[in-house]
Amino acid sequence: MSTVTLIHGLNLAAIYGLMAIGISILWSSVGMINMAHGATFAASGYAAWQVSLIAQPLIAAWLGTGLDASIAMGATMIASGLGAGAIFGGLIFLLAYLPIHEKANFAVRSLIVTLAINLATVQLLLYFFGPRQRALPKIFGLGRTEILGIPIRNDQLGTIVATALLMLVVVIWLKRSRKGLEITAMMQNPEGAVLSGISVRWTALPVTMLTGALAGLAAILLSQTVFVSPTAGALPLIKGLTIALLGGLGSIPGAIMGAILIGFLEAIVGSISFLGQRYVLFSQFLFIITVLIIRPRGLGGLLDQTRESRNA
Amino acid sequence: MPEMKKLYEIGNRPREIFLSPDGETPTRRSRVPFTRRHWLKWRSRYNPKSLKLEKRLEDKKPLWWMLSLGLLLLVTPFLGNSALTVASIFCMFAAINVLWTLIIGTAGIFSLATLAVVGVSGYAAAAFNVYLGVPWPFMFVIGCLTGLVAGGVLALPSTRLDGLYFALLTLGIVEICRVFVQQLKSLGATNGSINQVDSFIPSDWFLQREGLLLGFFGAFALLLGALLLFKLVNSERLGMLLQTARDEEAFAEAIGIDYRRARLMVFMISSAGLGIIGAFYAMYYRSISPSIFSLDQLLLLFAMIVIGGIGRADGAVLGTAIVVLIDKGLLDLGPVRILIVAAIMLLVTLLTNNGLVGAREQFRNYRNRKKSEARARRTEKGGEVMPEEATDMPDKQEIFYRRFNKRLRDELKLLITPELIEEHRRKPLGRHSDALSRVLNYFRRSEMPDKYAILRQPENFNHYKIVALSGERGAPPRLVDDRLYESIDEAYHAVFLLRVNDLLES
Amino acid sequence: MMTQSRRTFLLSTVAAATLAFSQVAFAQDPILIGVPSAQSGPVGIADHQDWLNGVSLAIEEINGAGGVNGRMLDTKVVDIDILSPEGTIAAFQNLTESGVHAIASAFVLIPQPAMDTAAAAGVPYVHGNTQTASLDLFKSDPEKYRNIFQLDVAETWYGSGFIKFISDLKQSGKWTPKNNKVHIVQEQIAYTQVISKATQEAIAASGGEWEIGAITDIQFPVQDWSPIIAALKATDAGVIMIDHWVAAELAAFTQTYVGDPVEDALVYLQYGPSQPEFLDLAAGAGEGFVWGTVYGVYADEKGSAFRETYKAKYPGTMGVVYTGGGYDAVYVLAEAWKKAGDPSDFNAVGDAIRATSFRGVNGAYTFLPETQSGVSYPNMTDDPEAGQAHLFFQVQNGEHKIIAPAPFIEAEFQKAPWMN
Amino acid sequence: MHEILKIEGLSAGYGPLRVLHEIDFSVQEGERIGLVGLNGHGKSTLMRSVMSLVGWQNGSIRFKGQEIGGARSTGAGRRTHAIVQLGVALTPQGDAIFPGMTVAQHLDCGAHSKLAWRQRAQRRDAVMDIFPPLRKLESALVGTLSGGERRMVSVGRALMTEASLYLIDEPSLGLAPKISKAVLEALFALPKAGKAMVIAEQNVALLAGRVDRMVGMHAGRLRGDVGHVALS
Repeated sequence: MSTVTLIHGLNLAAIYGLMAIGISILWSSVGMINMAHGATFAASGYAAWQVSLIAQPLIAAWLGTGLDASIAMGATMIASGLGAGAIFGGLIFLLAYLPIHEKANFAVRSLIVTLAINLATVQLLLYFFGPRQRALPKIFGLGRTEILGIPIRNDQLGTIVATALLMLVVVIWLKRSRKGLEITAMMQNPEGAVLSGISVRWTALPVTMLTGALAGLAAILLSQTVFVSPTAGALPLIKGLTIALLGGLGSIPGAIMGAILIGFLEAIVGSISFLGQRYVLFSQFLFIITVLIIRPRGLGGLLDQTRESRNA
Repeated sequence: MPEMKKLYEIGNRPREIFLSPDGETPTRRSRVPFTRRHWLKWRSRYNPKSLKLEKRLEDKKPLWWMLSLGLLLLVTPFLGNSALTVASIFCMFAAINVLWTLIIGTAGIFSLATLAVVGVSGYAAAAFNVYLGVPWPFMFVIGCLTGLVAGGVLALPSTRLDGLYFALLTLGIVEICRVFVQQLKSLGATNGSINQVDSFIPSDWFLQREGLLLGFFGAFALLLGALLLFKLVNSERLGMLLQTARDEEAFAEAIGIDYRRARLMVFMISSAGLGIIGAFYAMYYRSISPSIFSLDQLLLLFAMIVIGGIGRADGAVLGTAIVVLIDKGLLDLGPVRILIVAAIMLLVTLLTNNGLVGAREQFRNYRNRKKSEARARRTEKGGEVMPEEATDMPDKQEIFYRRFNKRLRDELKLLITPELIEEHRRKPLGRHSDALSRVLNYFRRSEMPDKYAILRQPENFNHYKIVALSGERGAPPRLVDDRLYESIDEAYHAVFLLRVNDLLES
Repeated sequence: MMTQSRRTFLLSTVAAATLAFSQVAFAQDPILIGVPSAQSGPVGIADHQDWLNGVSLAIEEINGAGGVNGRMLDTKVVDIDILSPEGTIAAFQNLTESGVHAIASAFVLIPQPAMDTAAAAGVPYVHGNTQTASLDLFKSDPEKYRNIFQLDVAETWYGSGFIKFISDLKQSGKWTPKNNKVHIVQEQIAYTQVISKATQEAIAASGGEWEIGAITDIQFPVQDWSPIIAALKATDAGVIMIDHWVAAELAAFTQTYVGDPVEDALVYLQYGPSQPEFLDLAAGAGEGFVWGTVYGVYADEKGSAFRETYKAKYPGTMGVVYTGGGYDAVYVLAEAWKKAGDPSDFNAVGDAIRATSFRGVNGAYTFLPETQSGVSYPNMTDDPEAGQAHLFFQVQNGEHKIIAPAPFIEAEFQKAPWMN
Repeated sequence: MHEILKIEGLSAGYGPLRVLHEIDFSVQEGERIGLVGLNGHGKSTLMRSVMSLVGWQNGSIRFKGQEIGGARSTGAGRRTHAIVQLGVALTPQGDAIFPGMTVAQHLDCGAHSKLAWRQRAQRRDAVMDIFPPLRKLESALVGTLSGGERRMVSVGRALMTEASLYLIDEPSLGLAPKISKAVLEALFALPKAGKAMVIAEQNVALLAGRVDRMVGMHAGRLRGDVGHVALS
């Protein structure tokens, strides 16, 4: 495997991982499949683009064009992506969780509501921003950096590092912090959680906001190589969903493993000359389906089993 | 002052449909083909008041079906070309959705690959026609067989994966179909679509008025076929088997119902039907394109069954009508119509339990729940019957029996005084005063469940505890509390006190 | 902003309409042009918006000058889903039902349903499909499709025209290829496949002047171009042809490519960069790339005038293909209506269009009788004024400059930043 | 003595089913009450309606003078966390606990107040003093424990914060006699000052003589306590 393929695979794994983990966490803690994750992705991209329009001249006037300015710009972009994603996550909470979480069949119901949100968001973005795609400022620059003698494109390096850092923070936060404990409690037994003084309603809000923020970050990072458009979220959504499924819905390690596998699969299939790019999607879905038929609970999925046994 | 009495109207007889046959001529009823069911569900009975024979229509739904489908069939041919096309699209999509309902509702398999089955079969039929020269009537056969095979392939993982997992997996399968067709080299020149497909519509008529009419009648026949299939599967043997398995899989299995097999059967049958629709689709448009595998199209179809209500044929048809009218009929609105569809979807999901067709039932349930909650708060055990409760009671004697008991208790409550209790304490058995006799007589007549009894302790001859009888054969009595009584009289009195306590509390 | 432009457009049409009404009050109903325009679907929205802008501009001009035979022009716009046959049919039927006098469409992806619906109504239908499939369909039944016209040529010329272009460029001495290899990166849709095939045939016919270096397959959506760049570097060809159609992804390609270019290679991006977003998205990385279109707005006197009016009305970067296309389409129709008299006599109008000889901003329109499509210069004719020029552009100083063919040149070919 | 809990006219049920019939009940500070009665007669429902976890309820429930009941027909569990935070701890029947957590994490879940969260290490220690077998299981997954150990964890979770009213539902259910005795012993050993405890139990013998008061529950009404004492 060449180094280009390796880096490419890691880069893809990072972005898919961000999407898949969000979907996975949301499913396991709140019990909803968020089909509006793609809409969150697209909306965050547009929000960041709008912010960049305002912030670029301001930062240029204040810091000039040096390294400071590009760091400030990068921080602004990431912050606006995270923020917009979190706000959109809050919106999903308000529309797809709060009114229906006590009703029967919440899983299917929320799936449908988020689908409707997705449909509406794409059309609204199209209406307000038009069909033209938009470019975000290159927060990592266009150059390349040599690490251990391997030349890596800055955006790839930035994506890999930023994702790895953020995932580490999220995993540690979920494991160590009090909110994380509350989320875990809610994942495993909502009634037990209320009896421990945890409000299920208000613990769901940070979860939706967190997963929204992850999608927002993915949007910023992916927009370093492609551009922001109203329908940009569709593919990351489908890939995120299937990877979350591959990892076993609800399992964070499973999702990370699934993202890495799929990322490398894409990179390797793409680099094999007789297969090439056109078989990438095909081979990915085939792989996922095969794995799921052999292991119906995906790579992880222990958590979900415990969930099932409780419901039974 | 005269008391104003509010009269409750009981039942909804004015809205029923009655026939009054003379009772001499035998009734003739035709059956739905291939089933033992009748088209309309007439039930005869004698009116208890007039003692006349009357036939009541138990289920008014078939009437509505006939009315609406007949209207569609009669009115559409007089509409303009684009309305005709919209009606045909409606029929096709409704047929797809009815079969999809069979898969999701009856079989309980949450598959999102419905359009993929339609697409794959359409492609197969079109390919056989265009590349191998198979004449068009055989396209239906090919579509049907392909649908069957596709259904079989899809059904395999459904036994291993459950619910949402399978749904998401089928989403992946749809993507595979789309990508596969798009990258087929042999279809490259046409963007993955197969064109110039032969059709039941003669090519001179294609998209002309005659062709459109023929197409509409074909699509209408397709819809009728789909509805018949739905009826056949859903309310005959297979559907019945699956209904038992819906709530209690383990129970169904225990009594020997192979619900997995039944599910797969339903899945395969529906897939074969979808295959025929696929072949029809390719013929209707004389071409088939990869957009049939697109996520947007799938979501729109899903929106249809969601808006109508998952699991019911009328829901599928109603939802299709609404969405197709908005999406294809209101083209002039532009992108706003997608927003309208999304908004309807959102509202329906947020407000109703199962789509628009379930709204009526949901409202009734809500009203009943509120009524019974309120009733539950007001009534006490053995208390008098509330007026709105009375309408639900088939045995009207019960109402008077409970009213009598309530009055009796009210009388007896007045008799209970400390003197009376003291009298019983002194002499639990033997001759009593009139008041005490009345009270004790009432106690003796009480029902067996929860009746108190005295249990002698096996380890200690002179020790007694109080138990309550279960009232059921085989179920042992249970201890009321842990008090121990040293003499039988003391125990008698304790039972008396418990009963007085119950009486006063009721 | 789009909303603004839409609003101003609405206001202006309303204003124009009221003006027209007061002038020829109670005269006659306007002549209706149906424009199927993708507004909600996933693809084609940008091009269709360009086309609609061009149409509106032309109608405004014609109405300002008194209309056609005293009648004003008006549009009826419907949303179209160009990906599915039912979406296409629904839109076209809606137009024919509402009594339009002609349909002017930028393009549809599945031509058959569109052409059949239009043919069923007999309404004149002019389009810029740029597809062999449309022409084949016409040839299959010229009588049925008699009123259907493709304004431009088939996409095959993108391939053969490109080989002709690099041969000419080599001969002119402005550029010397480092080797004779052509590396083709092809997408999978019909359009790009046909172009790739035509290019390969032209290379084979060049008698060894060019040879195929490698062919790499890609599939929309391309999220990361780095594997492609790696393949390009491995082949190290003198000419690279990116046979892809999505402007945004081509812009992403330029950004990746500039970071790690194949030295000295001439990179041809086919048609995608014509879309207005390309330059904005490439953000400077597009410098030096070459692209072409068989159907583009000239930079001559007429073309420049159009560009200025267009930019005044629709500020921002302008698309250079379908803007002029929509504009010309209305003029072609207007000419025909002037000649035929009654716009409701579809066959008379069709005959008039068939006899058209009109010079628009995208070149000259004459319809070949066997296909009812345009003529390409210099691929099919040597007379610059007898057809639409196959224009080649190079991005120079952040602007598209025409570098070929001969009489329409704006600027000379320049070395790209990665050329020594 | 202070009145910790006062229930007046409480009716509760699920949908059309009414389980509790106008119950009046009160708990004093320092009291330990046994709530006895057979399965299905409303013991758990009474506890759950205090926590606002039943389908609908009607009537007044006052906790230290503060109204936590009232009429309510949907939204079960919506107010529960606030009631818990006021100082009512319920150990639910069976194993309604978090199977995928370690014992330590599980205990931490009970420490919902700010103070308790800060002192969670000490408090865990205190719980483990009460239930010594848990000490060596600290990092074991709760799902892998035996029934008795799980019950200890479940009760231990309720003990993590400074609740003033403990509602323990069926601590002996499904356990071997020896183990259920041990669990109950640990409960009885807890200090009484300022707190109160209600233990629901089917097995009357287990509680005999160890509680201050025993209240029978039958067909959704309270028995025993009120009846005998008041009238005889």
